[in-house]
Amino acid sequence: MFNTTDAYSAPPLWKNGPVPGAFYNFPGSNVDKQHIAQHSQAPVTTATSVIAFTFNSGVIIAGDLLASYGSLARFRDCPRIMKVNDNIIFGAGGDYGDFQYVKDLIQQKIIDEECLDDGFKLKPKSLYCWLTRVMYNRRSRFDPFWNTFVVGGLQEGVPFLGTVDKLGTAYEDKAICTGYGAHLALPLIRDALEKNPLLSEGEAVGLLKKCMEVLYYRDARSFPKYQVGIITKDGIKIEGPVDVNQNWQLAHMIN
Amino acid sequence: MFRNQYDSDVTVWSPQGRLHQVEYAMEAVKLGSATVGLKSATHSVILCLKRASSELAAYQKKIIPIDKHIGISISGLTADARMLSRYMRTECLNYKYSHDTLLPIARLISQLGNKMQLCTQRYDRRPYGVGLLVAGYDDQGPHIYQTCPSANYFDCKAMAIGARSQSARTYLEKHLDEFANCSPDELVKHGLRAVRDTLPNEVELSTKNVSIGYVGKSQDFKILEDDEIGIYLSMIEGEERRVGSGGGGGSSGTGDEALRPETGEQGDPQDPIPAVAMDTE
Amino acid sequence: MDYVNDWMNAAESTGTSIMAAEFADGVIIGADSRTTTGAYIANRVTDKLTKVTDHIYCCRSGSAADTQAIADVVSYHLNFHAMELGEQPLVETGAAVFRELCYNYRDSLMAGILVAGWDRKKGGQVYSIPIGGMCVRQAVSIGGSGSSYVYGYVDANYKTGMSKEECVNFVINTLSLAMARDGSSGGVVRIGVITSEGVERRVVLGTELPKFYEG
Amino acid sequence: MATVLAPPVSESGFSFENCKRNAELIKKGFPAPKATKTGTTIVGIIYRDGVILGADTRATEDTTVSDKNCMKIHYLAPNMYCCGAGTAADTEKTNAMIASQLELHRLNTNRIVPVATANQMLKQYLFRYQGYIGAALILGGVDNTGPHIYSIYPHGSTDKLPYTTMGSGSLAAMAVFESRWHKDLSEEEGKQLVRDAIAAGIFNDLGSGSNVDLCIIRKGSVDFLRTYDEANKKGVRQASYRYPKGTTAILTTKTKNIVVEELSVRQIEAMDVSS
Amino acid sequence: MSSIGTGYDLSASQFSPDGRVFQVEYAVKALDNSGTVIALKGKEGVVFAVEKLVTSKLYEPGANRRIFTIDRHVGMAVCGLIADARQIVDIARREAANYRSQYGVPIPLKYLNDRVSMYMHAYTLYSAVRPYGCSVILSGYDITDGPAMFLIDPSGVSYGYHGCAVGKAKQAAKTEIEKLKLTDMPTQDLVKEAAKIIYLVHDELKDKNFELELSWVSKETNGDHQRVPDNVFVEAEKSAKQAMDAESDSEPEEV
Amino acid sequence: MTQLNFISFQSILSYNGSAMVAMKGERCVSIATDKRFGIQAQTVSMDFPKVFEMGPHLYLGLPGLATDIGTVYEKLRFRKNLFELRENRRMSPQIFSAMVSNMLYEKRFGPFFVEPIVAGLDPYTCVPYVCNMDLIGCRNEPEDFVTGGSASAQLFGMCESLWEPNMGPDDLFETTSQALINAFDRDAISGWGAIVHIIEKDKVTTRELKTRMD
Repeated sequence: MFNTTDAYSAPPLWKNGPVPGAFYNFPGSNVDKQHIAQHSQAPVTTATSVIAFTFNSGVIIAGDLLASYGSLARFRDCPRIMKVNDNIIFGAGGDYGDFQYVKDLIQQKIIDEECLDDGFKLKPKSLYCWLTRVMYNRRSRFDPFWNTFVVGGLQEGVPFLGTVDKLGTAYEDKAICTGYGAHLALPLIRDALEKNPLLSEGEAVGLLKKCMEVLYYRDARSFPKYQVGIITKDGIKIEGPVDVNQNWQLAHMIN
Repeated sequence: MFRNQYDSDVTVWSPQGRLHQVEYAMEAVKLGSATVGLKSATHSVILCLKRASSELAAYQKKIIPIDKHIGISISGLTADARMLSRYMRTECLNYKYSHDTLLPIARLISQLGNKMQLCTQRYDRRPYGVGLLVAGYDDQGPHIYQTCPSANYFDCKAMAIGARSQSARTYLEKHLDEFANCSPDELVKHGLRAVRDTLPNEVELSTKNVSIGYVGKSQDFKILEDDEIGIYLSMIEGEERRVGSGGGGGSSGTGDEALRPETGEQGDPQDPIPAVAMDTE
Repeated sequence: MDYVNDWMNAAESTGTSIMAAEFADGVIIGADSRTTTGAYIANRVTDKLTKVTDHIYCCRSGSAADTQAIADVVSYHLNFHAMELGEQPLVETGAAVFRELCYNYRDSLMAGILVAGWDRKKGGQVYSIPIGGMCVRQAVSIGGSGSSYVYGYVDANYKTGMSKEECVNFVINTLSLAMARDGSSGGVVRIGVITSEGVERRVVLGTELPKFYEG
Repeated sequence: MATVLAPPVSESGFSFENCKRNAELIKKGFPAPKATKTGTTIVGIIYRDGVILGADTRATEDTTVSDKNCMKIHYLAPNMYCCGAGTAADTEKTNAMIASQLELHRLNTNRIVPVATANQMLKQYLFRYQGYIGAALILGGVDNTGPHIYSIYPHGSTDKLPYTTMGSGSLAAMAVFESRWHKDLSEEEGKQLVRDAIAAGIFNDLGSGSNVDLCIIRKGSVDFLRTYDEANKKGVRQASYRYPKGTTAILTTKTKNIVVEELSVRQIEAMDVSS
Repeated sequence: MSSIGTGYDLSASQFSPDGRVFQVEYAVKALDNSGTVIALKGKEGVVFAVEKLVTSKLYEPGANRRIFTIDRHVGMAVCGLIADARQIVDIARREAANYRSQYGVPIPLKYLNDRVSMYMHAYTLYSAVRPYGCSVILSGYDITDGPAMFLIDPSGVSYGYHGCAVGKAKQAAKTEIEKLKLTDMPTQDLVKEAAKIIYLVHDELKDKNFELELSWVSKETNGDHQRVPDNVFVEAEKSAKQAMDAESDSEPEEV
Repeated sequence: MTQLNFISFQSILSYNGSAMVAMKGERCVSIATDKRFGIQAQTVSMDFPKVFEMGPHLYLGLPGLATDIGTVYEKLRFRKNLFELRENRRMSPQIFSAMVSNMLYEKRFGPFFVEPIVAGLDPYTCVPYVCNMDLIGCRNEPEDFVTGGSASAQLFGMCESLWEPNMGPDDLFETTSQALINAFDRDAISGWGAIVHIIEKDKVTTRELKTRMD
């Protein structure tokens, strides 16, 4: 809202302060156009899958708390499920630094909106669209945010769920899983939703637990503590850390 | 008019704390033909009188669609209005592109206000010499906004600007309480009556000299065709016109009393007569 | 670099945490149970402690195919040797056979192996044969990708002449720490206690592992 | 014997005589063509009374479905079957070869061949070729020591597990197992579980498709359920596109009659061409 | 004002022979036409009250607010040309957003005050621009530093205050404020007093209609700047009207 | 040179271009091929044999690299004759395709660039048989039809929609012919005439089709 220059890239090192030869940058004059090319070629500190799906009255979304550094389980308290406003819940996988940067952008967006105090609240579809533009814009400059984002919420009271990846590819679906979740959890969720398209909140939580368990068994970058965010018309709750159920009896059967 | 040593630039304050250049720009609004805007609980309507600059010229278009939920009518310098409308259109498109939803009217107006203000503070610019009535509909319902060259804007229940618009405002104020529950048709009729009051007695409303645009709940902004206007005109035909008023000839008569009820306290002799102080609200 | 579909083409490997430590009456060997292809866990309950003879075991890390093949070959060799010899081969001998293979085929193998066992001459012994095919005896040795995170812990906590349970706990703690930090290690801890009596196998399930600080 | 009149029949084993030529072609910018792959979902579980193997039936050449109903569960021995994923020819031929060796072994030892023996043969064979033989296998069987499931990777590593999955759909199938497998499955439960696992692959993995084949091996008996479940049915075409006779313009027609002489049909045991 | 009209008062970049910059002084005059704004700093919060003159009944109530939120924790009340003031609001919001993105924490009020006053001051230095025709008051509450409030003049000069007033009736309002024991006052009372003063200084004869605007930032609001809740507002307005009635009964001639 | 570039980095299997299809009918099978032999975009011959009679009821199609077509054909002919001499019986199409498959797999790591098609009737039972395989001998023995050559993708589409069960020799001919000529119309490097063989118990009918020559 206030950012007339490209809001999605890092600002120049020194901005808005008195630059040499001038006391202040008057608005409308573009002095800070040059920015240094930077290219992220690979994610560094990464978070794994995000699991999300809709149920009869809302959206549930979860991600574990681990940020891996290669295969090192480096940071074990990195939440990546976030409340945006009363309408929107947000989850991210991929590079954690990029996620933090985008998170700040979104939070500033919300503060801007709160300051305007005009009764309008960002809706999930708008954030989803905005993120798509941001991501596509960055990848077109060969400097993508190395993330997959999941936006959930209530759009005019109806559950909404959409995702955007680092290339700006975006789609909406009833069930969205990123990373290994797409291979491991999505089949389970699709199956459950096919059998019962209108899960209750309780059933949704149960299904999610099962998914997180399978992911923990089979994804080497996962962690047995995770966060769950649920949005319904009663508001948003983000719970965690929740422990993954584990069953290792199998180990006794190997000889 | 008197030459005034403090009215050369927008960057010069008068000793009374006034900006004459801006005030002069406000006068430009009054040179344009009148335009009226009003809203009900569900719809906004803008109407305006069209003029032809000569017998051979076509009537000037004064209603400009901005987006499917916004339209404006103008009074003042048409060219300036076109710049502003282009800006508004761009903002609406950009917002739709990045947020997949329509730009809230209040935000558009506030951005527009900030853009217009820049021209009132730099010596290499002049204020936009045009007033706008903005009709729009968003999640907060219908809106009528008025903007001024001074970069001021007002969220209105109803408003009229332009030449001889005082009589229209008088009409609007008188019927203000009726608007909220009006059907769109009734709203248009009220609007036409208000517009009619700005006409000299000998001139009648016709499809040639009036245009109408409206927007509302599940109704994209639409400019009425001549035949549709004709139907509305026939509805108010034969009603007795308010006599007398017409808002006289003098510039003070067409002035913006509603905008500014009192002039500067110490009537400086050097001030021009249509002493419409820069609105400090 | 799409790290999501890496499992499609990657070979199975035991990105691993393995360990062997001498104690008063023999050696304790331990390993996690995770086998990965890329970041996919192909087997979450693998047994990486492979029997070579009744008193010699090896802990495998590196390419699963290579280390399995090596273990098979060495096992064949040593058991044949035992029959010729008429008695159990020495741990040192076992390590030498491993070293021979790992060194000669070092360009085509990816294997880091800990050989541990008990014999009547030198009691409990641990030999480390990392990639490249060198061989060295150590009182305590760790290996695999997870080991990098626990060298300090091992240095700080290993004592010679520990009791059996003391040493088992030490191994479990070390491996738990490694597994907590290394994404390529995890699952359960498998333990082998090799003494003159033979081998005693234990499993510590994922839910029974000691908990450490997890901030 | 090597004369022009009677050139030698080539010796067994792989022949590398074309390799040099093909390498030259690659240098000239003709990439080696892709062989048929079975981008597959194959699974195996142990249940109360034996093992159940399952497979989908899609074969692909690049992104083209080259076979809509291929067989991926191969016969190894009367008590053993083996599912194959990866390069189709490799899985087929590897299994055929091991099957014949196992049959010889069975005749030599006159006993039910242990599943571990087949596992050992397969892993040693694959290890020798360092992953170049692209066969990812799930070996299942029942011998005197009970039911066994092995998963065997192209490089020659093997895992012995109560349940396992392989191929491009393995993650989807594994998710089904991890959430529903338990030790005391009945045969019906086992079949349902395996079907669901394969279906998860068929519907969630593009490399897997068509039908579900099952193979149930108990002690002393085998049920090979080809097309256990037709997971995808093609819509039935309502009209016929049959062309009337004479549609196609013909330049020449030649007919060659085959004089069928008296045939003395001698019934022979059908040769098993799979081994 | 002996130099008025001598030609030394036409540019902000020009001193008069007696060492004054008249353009700035003239700009200050613009404030005198504006509705009165007062700000009171109490024990644990700051309250803004604005007399917003309504010049036509065609306007929607509640429009053209003169109290703004700059960031969650900063409020701004403005007096003078509202178009100019909105520009200042915009700048202040940008400053706050930039600070947050660069330093990761909310902008300290004092720092924001410095930045904004520097900005306004810059407009008093050049002939190419004119000084701003508005004054702004910034308010904030910090858990450790307590409440704070700053008034910035069109000249760019700013001071911290316990209580201040600008606009039409600033003199009368100041007199009223001086009667209060501000430092010990709880925020709830400040609201009532502020409302009372606005009603008291409103000139019924010159300006018929006005709307009262009230906002606060305090310990009770967790340091957030907000419009006062409806119930508090209604009560404050009621007690202000009652006080007015009582006063006009006793001293009718003073009005 | 630029003209050639558009296919120069294609698979070597498409170096010479070909379109081939075989279908099962009611007690009959068909096998059909185009007649073009080209070197990439340059057409060299319009009468190049790619389908070979291996026995009265047994036909072999060899789409792929022309040089390997010859080699593979000769090798197979030799082996087939040797088999029939040794065993004193006709080779059934199944056995023949097993032999082809094994021969190709022998060259697993240095393959011939052909993807053979076998079509025929069992010499004793007259049961129809069609089969194709990839270049390292992975057999595909479907119930309906097989395709091969650079136009195989187009042929897949044609056959999926045109083929139906229980076609007699005449219907089989029309269906096969239409599938083939319409498929290779969309393949620049095959076409230029076509031959269709319909194999029945007592006769083989070979027809040359009139096709576009561009």
